[in-house]
Amino acid sequence: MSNSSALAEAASPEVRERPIVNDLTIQVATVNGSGSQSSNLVLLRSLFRMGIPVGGKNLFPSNIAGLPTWFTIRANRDGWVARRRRVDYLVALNPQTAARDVRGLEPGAVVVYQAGMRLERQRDDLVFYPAPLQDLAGEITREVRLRKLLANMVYVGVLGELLSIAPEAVDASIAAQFRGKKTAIALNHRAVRIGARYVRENLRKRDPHTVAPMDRNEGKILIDGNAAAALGAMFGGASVATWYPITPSSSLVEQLEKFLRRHRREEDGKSTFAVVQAEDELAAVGMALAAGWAGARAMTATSGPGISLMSEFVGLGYYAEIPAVIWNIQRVGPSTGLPTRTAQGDVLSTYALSHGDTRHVCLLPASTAECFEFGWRAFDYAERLQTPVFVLSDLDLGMNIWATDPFQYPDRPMDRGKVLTAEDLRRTGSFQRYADVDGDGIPWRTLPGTDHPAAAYFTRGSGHDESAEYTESEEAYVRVMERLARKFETARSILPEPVIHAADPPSEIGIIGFGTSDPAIEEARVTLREQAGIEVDYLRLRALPLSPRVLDFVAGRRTVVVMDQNRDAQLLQLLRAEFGDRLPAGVLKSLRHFNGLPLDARTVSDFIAAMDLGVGA
Amino acid sequence: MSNSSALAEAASPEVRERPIVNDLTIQVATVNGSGSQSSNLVLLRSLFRMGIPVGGKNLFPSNIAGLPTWFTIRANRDGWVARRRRVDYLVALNPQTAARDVRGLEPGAVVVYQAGMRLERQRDDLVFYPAPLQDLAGEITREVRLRKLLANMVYVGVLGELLSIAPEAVDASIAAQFRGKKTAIALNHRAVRIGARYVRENLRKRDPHTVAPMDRNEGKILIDGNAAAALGAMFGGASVATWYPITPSSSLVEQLEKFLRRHRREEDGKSTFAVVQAEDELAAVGMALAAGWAGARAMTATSGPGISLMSEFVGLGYYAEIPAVIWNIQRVGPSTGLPTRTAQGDVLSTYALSHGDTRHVCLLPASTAECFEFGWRAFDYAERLQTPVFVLSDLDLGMNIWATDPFQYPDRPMDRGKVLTAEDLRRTGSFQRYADVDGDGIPWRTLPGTDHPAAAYFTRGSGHDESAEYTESEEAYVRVMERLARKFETARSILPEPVIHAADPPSEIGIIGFGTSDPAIEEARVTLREQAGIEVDYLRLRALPLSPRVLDFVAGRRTVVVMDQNRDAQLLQLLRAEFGDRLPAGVLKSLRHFNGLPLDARTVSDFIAAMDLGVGA
Amino acid sequence: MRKRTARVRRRPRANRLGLSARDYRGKPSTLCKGCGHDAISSQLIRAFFESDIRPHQVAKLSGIGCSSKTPAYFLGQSHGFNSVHGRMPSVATGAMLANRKLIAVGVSGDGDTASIGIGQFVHLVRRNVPLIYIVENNGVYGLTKGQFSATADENAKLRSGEVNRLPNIDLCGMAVELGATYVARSFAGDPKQLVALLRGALAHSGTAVLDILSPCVTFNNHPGSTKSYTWGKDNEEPIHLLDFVPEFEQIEVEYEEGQSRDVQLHDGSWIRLRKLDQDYDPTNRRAARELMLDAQENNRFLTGLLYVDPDKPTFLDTLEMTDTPLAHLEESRLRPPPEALDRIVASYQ
Amino acid sequence: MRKRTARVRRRPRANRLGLSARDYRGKPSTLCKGCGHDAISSQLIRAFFESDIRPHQVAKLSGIGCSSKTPAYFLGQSHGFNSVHGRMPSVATGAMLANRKLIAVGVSGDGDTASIGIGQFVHLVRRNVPLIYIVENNGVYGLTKGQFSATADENAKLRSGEVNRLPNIDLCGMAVELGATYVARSFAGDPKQLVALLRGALAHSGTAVLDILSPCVTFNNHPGSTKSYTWGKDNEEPIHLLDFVPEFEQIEVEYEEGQSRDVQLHDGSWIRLRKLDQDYDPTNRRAARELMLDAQENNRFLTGLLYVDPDKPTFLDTLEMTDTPLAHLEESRLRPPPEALDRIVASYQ
Ligand SMILES: Cc1ncc(C[n+]2csc(CCOP(=O)(O)OP(=O)(O)O)c2C)c(N)n1
Ligand SMILES: Cc1ncc(C[n+]2csc(CCOP(=O)(O)OP(=O)(O)O)c2C)c(N)n1
Ligand code: SF4
Ligand code: SF4
Ligand SMILES: [Mg+2]
Ligand SMILES: [Mg+2]
Repeated sequence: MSNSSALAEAASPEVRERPIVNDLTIQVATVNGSGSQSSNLVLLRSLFRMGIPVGGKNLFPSNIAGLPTWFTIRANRDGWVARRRRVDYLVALNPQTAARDVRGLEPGAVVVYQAGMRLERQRDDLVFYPAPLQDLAGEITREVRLRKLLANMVYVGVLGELLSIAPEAVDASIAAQFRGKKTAIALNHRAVRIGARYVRENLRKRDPHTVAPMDRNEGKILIDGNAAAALGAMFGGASVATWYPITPSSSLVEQLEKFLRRHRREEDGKSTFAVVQAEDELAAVGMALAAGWAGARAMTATSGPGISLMSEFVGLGYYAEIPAVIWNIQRVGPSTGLPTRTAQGDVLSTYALSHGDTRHVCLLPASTAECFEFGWRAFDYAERLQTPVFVLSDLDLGMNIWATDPFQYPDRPMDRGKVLTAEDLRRTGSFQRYADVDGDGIPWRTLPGTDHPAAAYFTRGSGHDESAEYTESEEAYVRVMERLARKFETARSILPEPVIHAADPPSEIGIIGFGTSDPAIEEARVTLREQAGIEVDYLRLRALPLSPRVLDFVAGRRTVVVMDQNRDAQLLQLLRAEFGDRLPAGVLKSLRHFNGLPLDARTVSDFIAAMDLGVGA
Repeated sequence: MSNSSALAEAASPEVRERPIVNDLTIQVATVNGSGSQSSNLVLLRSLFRMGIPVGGKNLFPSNIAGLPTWFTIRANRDGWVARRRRVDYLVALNPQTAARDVRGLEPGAVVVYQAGMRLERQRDDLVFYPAPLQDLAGEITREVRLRKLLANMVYVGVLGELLSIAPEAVDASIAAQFRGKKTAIALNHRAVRIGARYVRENLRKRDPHTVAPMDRNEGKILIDGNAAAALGAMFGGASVATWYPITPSSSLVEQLEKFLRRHRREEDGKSTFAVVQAEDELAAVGMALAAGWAGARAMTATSGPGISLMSEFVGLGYYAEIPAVIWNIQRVGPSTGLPTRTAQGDVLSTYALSHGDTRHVCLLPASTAECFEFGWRAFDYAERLQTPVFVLSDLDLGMNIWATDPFQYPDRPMDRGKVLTAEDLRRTGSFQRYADVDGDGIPWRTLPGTDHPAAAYFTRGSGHDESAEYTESEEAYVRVMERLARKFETARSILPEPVIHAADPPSEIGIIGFGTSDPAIEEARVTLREQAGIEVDYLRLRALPLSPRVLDFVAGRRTVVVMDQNRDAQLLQLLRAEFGDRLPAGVLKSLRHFNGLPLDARTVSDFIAAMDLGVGA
Repeated sequence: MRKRTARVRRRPRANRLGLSARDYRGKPSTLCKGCGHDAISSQLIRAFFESDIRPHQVAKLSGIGCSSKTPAYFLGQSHGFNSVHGRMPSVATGAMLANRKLIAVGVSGDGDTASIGIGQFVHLVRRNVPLIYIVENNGVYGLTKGQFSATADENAKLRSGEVNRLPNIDLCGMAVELGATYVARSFAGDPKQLVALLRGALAHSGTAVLDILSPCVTFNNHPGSTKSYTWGKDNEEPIHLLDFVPEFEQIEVEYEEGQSRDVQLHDGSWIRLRKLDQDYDPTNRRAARELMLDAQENNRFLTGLLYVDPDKPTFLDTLEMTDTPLAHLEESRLRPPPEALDRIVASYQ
Repeated sequence: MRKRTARVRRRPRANRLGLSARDYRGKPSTLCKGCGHDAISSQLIRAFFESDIRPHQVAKLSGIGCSSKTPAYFLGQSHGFNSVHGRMPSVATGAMLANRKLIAVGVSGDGDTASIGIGQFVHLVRRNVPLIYIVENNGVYGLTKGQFSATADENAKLRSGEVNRLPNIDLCGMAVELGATYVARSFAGDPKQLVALLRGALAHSGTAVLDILSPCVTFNNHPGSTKSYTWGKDNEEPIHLLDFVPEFEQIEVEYEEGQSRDVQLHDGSWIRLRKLDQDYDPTNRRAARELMLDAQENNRFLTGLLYVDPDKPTFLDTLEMTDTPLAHLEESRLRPPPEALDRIVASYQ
């Protein structure tokens, strides 16, 4: 085993002389509001259409226009799309950051830039391709705004030519991007061709990077996690969505509303949904809970500060046992923090949100496919368990663009949980709202409007007994609280189990993670295996409360790394708090990454490679 | 060692024939709003004046009038005043609950009640003393309201006579209770005498309980924790107190305002304080934080739902490093819960309040003396550490009445923390708001209004660097967050250390607790020692973050019980989350008590006595 | 346990649904004897009974406070939701989104509405969510033992002598300013007016705000209080006499021409306003604002229907939801078919 | 980095404190080029400069939003506090409690104030806390990319075609309803009026609410927007021309009798209102309410000083605090002596 502290990222090129095919990170450094987003998406989609695994990450500032933005595309023949520290191709369009951007490159990297910026003076170990992007765009139009926009498409042409991106792929991507807008399509096509021509006529290819068609994207789609979540919610039958704008969760409900308008209007034009922009997060969650109480499939989505504001209401939802789905698209805290950076910093606070003894079901999606799947399943869990269900996504998953297999249509009918109808009541005569009839801790409920004199019950956040009557009785309080604890155990048993990748026989080394740590962990496992001969088994959590399988996974291993994208090692704390002595001593090791950037594989592989792997190593 | 599962409560009478002196629990069962509170206080104070250790606990409903209320007085020669399950004397005044109250008594107990209620028919193993309380009061007045009130004082006379309470003590207590109101004093004196006379003339003493003067209260006072906290705050120099009414914290600020009006008005009648009833808890904590920011000693007080509502702002306080003191007088959650019952249910949620990586300093008072002490020290910690400081009291401590030694005047000048004045700046020329100049993680600050061009800085909850400039830089973010973690370590080292009671040599058995678990734990230790020969060492936490001494305490013991007044064993979770592998396996055992009543000693002693104490037992 | 709710005055034994007043009662009240809130509960029982509302169609919503407890004390056959402090409006909104067929009645206090809840009040009114919004206004926080609320009048005194130094918030004034569509002020001690206003509110389509002086006998009923029964009785100035005339009853010309005004409500029923000192037109927003300004400036306790706009679309109308309550939609209407997913997926390829 | 704040127009190089306009500037703005908020920052710089305010005496408070960022872009020598969304009022109140000598200027947006923050707005105004409360009103949430806020006009359209179906909240109307003491509406495109209103606000003792149309060039400046520059320019109707006359300047009789009205403010300075179409008296609350009602009903964009009550005591006055700011009190005035504790303890014996 190797103790080298800096393994290369998976499948990274060792030899610069040979062409490096389909393993490339492109970074476009620009200014937000400058309209380069379309060009970046065209670039991304062109590679995607060539069948090469790709992912796109936008690093944008918390403002609207004029500040530095970096869009990074990673294309990788082996399918790795986690963030990668190395940039191979820098498109330096932002004079504010160009010097720093260039300084950060590793030797041999490529810089494409507006001719005249003189970046080539800065270093002599890089490949510089200046191009008069503005002038080239000026060939198409003299109108300033449009020329600026088209200059962005010129660099697509430049890159396309330099990297041998298939022109048909670019053309098709432009058509997809500007869907139906003929003039725009034509102008952009032209800009791309002008860029390509410029390269052919003026530049000599001096770098080893190139792309070539593959077939890794058959049937795949490119989508962001929030869109996937929105789709999942729609196919889960979301009927009431209430929200308050906040980055990075806004685009979830905004896209949901768009989908619903298209697919959930009936023949008479009437909607089978209501999307309401509330006055704040307290109102948003209050509306969602009440809608869940009244029988809708209700949801809201928010981030950091919104989660904190929802705290009181969520405790009511827990104690009064009301279904609702709450998406927490995590961003960097505390407080306003870094609203456009990613983190897994709300694990503890969301899991135990609100005062008193509260615990919440949390789903932990790691991919757009899981955003879709948990998008619909969350309603089933919420209604089955009669409790607020959180889905903890994050900015990296929610707002960045991922390739994925098409989503699986729900494989089962909706689970509307234990609801008694008027008919049921005509049979039974009465019911007790908070009685544990079935031994699973989950009581039965009725919906307001149920036409039976025994249907009504009184919902409250104050002390209540099995009949939902007000009480201050010690015994009744304890009974209800213990049943709630039992219900939580039921939750534990029905929630998605962790995904476990273990060698046979199992490795002595393991890693536990969740959510967007996944791609980096998977990539690191391969690097470690291939470059250092270290086999790392992997357990990916998909829900809280914790599955007991975690204990089995930890047991018998020498070292298990717990991956946290937060400062305080929140997942590790949670494992310890919940499993306590059942965890063997000395096995868990904390790896924390919390600088707001998506996790990269090297952070993981370097850490594991540098660990003292103990006996025999 | 004994495994008996039900030890008697400390010093409880074994033999009914011999008189039982100064070991007595009186419970007055009545209806709230009926005016019995004065009588109960007179009773309590009379025993107190006789030099007998006493405590009074009011178990009241969450409404204003007409519902059952129980006031319990425990007098105990050995000083035990935790809740005790056994009631020796029941004063049954509430027809709604009398039957149940009588049913709950242990054989031999005494019932004093309004003649005609026929309670004597219910059981034959109790001592019944009926008295025509209303008629007796009718000898004084025919006015209905007044008669009802005086009937309450009649039972004081009845009990006084039955128990041999010193008449001078009763008279003096009445005088203290109705301070200055001559007619009221005279009427109540008469009512007491009428009650006593009735006993002498009509009842035969048939129970062994009696009281006799002692000298255990020399110099002591009787006070509730909220008053003590208010006094502490005033002597801590509280200058801005903002609040929103909520049980059981309202009486803290209400009493604070009263004290301030009396002791913090200057000669010209102007105040050196501002107390503001805000429109809600969000505003209350916002005002307090801003006042702390601007240099006041600022505080607020709240409970359960209020804590949840403060969540967002508190995260800002943590990240922007603003001093303020927040009292959390815990009540039973989740949600509205049981607002008039006690709990330690907010430990986890307060400690990690708000989204993102946040941690808060929490002080854990266990007595009125500590309420006073932490009342002033909290400001020192808040200003020294530049962070919101919580004080976690609870309803039992805050609203019940405790005997205590007089409070110690603060033994040191106020610590206003690291504040740079205009003069300092004239010397230094500039400063960096968030730089760790001293290596303790605590930066320097200036106050708004400081007359120097370099004094100003910009406070924000978004990403900032050492100069308080806005930044989205990964490095700056991580630096600031790591310094905050360092600052938290500084906090750990300066906060009140745990109080440890250990035998020499240390016992193999220990218990860890905090706050109002204290009196019950102390009583249980004596019971266990005296009745079962089990020595239990005791560590009482006084602050979070946890002191490393906890580890020393746990190390080397076979079993350490962690006492939690909540369902989820929150303190145990916190110990495990924070200390992880440093805790030896198999040692910690959870004891939870969460029915809303104050903890009693038997819950602790029975648990420990019933434990399998392992090898050699 | 005492029973103190709802001694409904002489009336027919059964309403048109064949239900008796008893079917509209709730649990026994646990409020203080004489609390204004109990008087309001009684009139609610009466109004729902007389307006022939099926109890199961009603949802009762509230925040936290003595007032907010009252939904437990009326309409025991209706679902109730006693939520969190100051947030009844969002809860009512959510319930109506889920089931537009519900008849929502929200009960709040002056603390619950004017202090912590003023934000949600503003936005509920602005949205015109179908809801009878009752503020049981006693100028204090009853349940937390009598602190001033934001509707306490300037210079009002507590029994302790404590003086309120802040101006009061006039919830009716706010409501009209915010475009509310049914705004009334009343008095727990004026059952006849109250029941007419409640029945009118039941006939109204949007938000009906009823700000009702409801004395707190324990903390704010002392001489000198401006929220006491005595003060209310001495100062109430009804701006008109009110009768509610259901749609199915013929409006009889019972009063002389010019002596009364009839306003038709959304469901076809009528509110008849019998003229007192002045001829007040509650459909005139400007007149309403002037009247309220006058009341504010001269501290007059004007009661009655201050403003009504029967025809403004409600929030639910603007959402263009299908008629079936969303809560009742079956899976086939909630989950688009697999083809829809295929089409969407294709658009992301 | 671009520098785009505060190109203050021709003016004396130094004010009476000997400071130059440069001393009143902040960091370079990061807002979109042309954003109305930057125009307001410029006028704030000018007003503070011209009113000879010492920068260190000022505290700048804000919530969250593009607008709430602006305190970083003016008065760089003043302490600033960019707090949390919608809670600037409580932060301003707390700061003033701690140090009553501060001059507080709060900047908020329409989302920050009229949506999440409306509750704190109401209570701040009700308390009359000394604060210049600026709402940079663009009808949208700029920072979260252009959703409608609660001040968006009914039927206003976003560029996307999205229509706002809810009536707008008129913050000036609310303020007057709540007893505010200085209420003005203005336009980022009308610097002269704005600077006079700001200087008037600086001379006022209580809360000064300035609701300023401040176009969002990125999300709400399209044709058809009712919050665009064009709309503002085309529709602004000043109710008077405004001049601010500091106390130390003689009021000259410059205008014909009856052509102007002078209102003396709390610090002795004057606002001169030059008559336009009508002779509007901003000290008359009833007139103010009528004017605003007219504006609301006819969708008129009336700017100027809508209402002023120069003499109403502020919240700080009612608290009867000592003159020394609480933050500056030394230990001897904060901690009562040991004898006080002894006396108190004795009373509990
Ligand atoms: C968030 C929160 N803060 C404070 C409280 C405490 N609390 C309970 S009722 C109440 C005020 C009730 O006043 P009001 O709405 O006027 O009702 P009333 O009791 O006067 O009818 C308060 C402050 C609470 N339950 N929740
Ligand atoms: C509690 C909370 N919810 C949501 C957000 C997200 N957010 C940031 S700014 C903003 C709205 C800003 O709108 P406005 O106040 O009108 O300011 P503008 O950007 O238009 O100047 C929102 C919703 C937040 N920061 N905090
Ligand atoms: S305290 Fe006041 S408001 Fe509450 S129940 Fe009693 S009388 Fe009614
Ligand atoms: S988005 Fe709008 S409000 Fe924000 S800075 Fe740009 S123009 Fe101004
Ligand atoms: Mg009230
Ligand atoms: Mg805005």
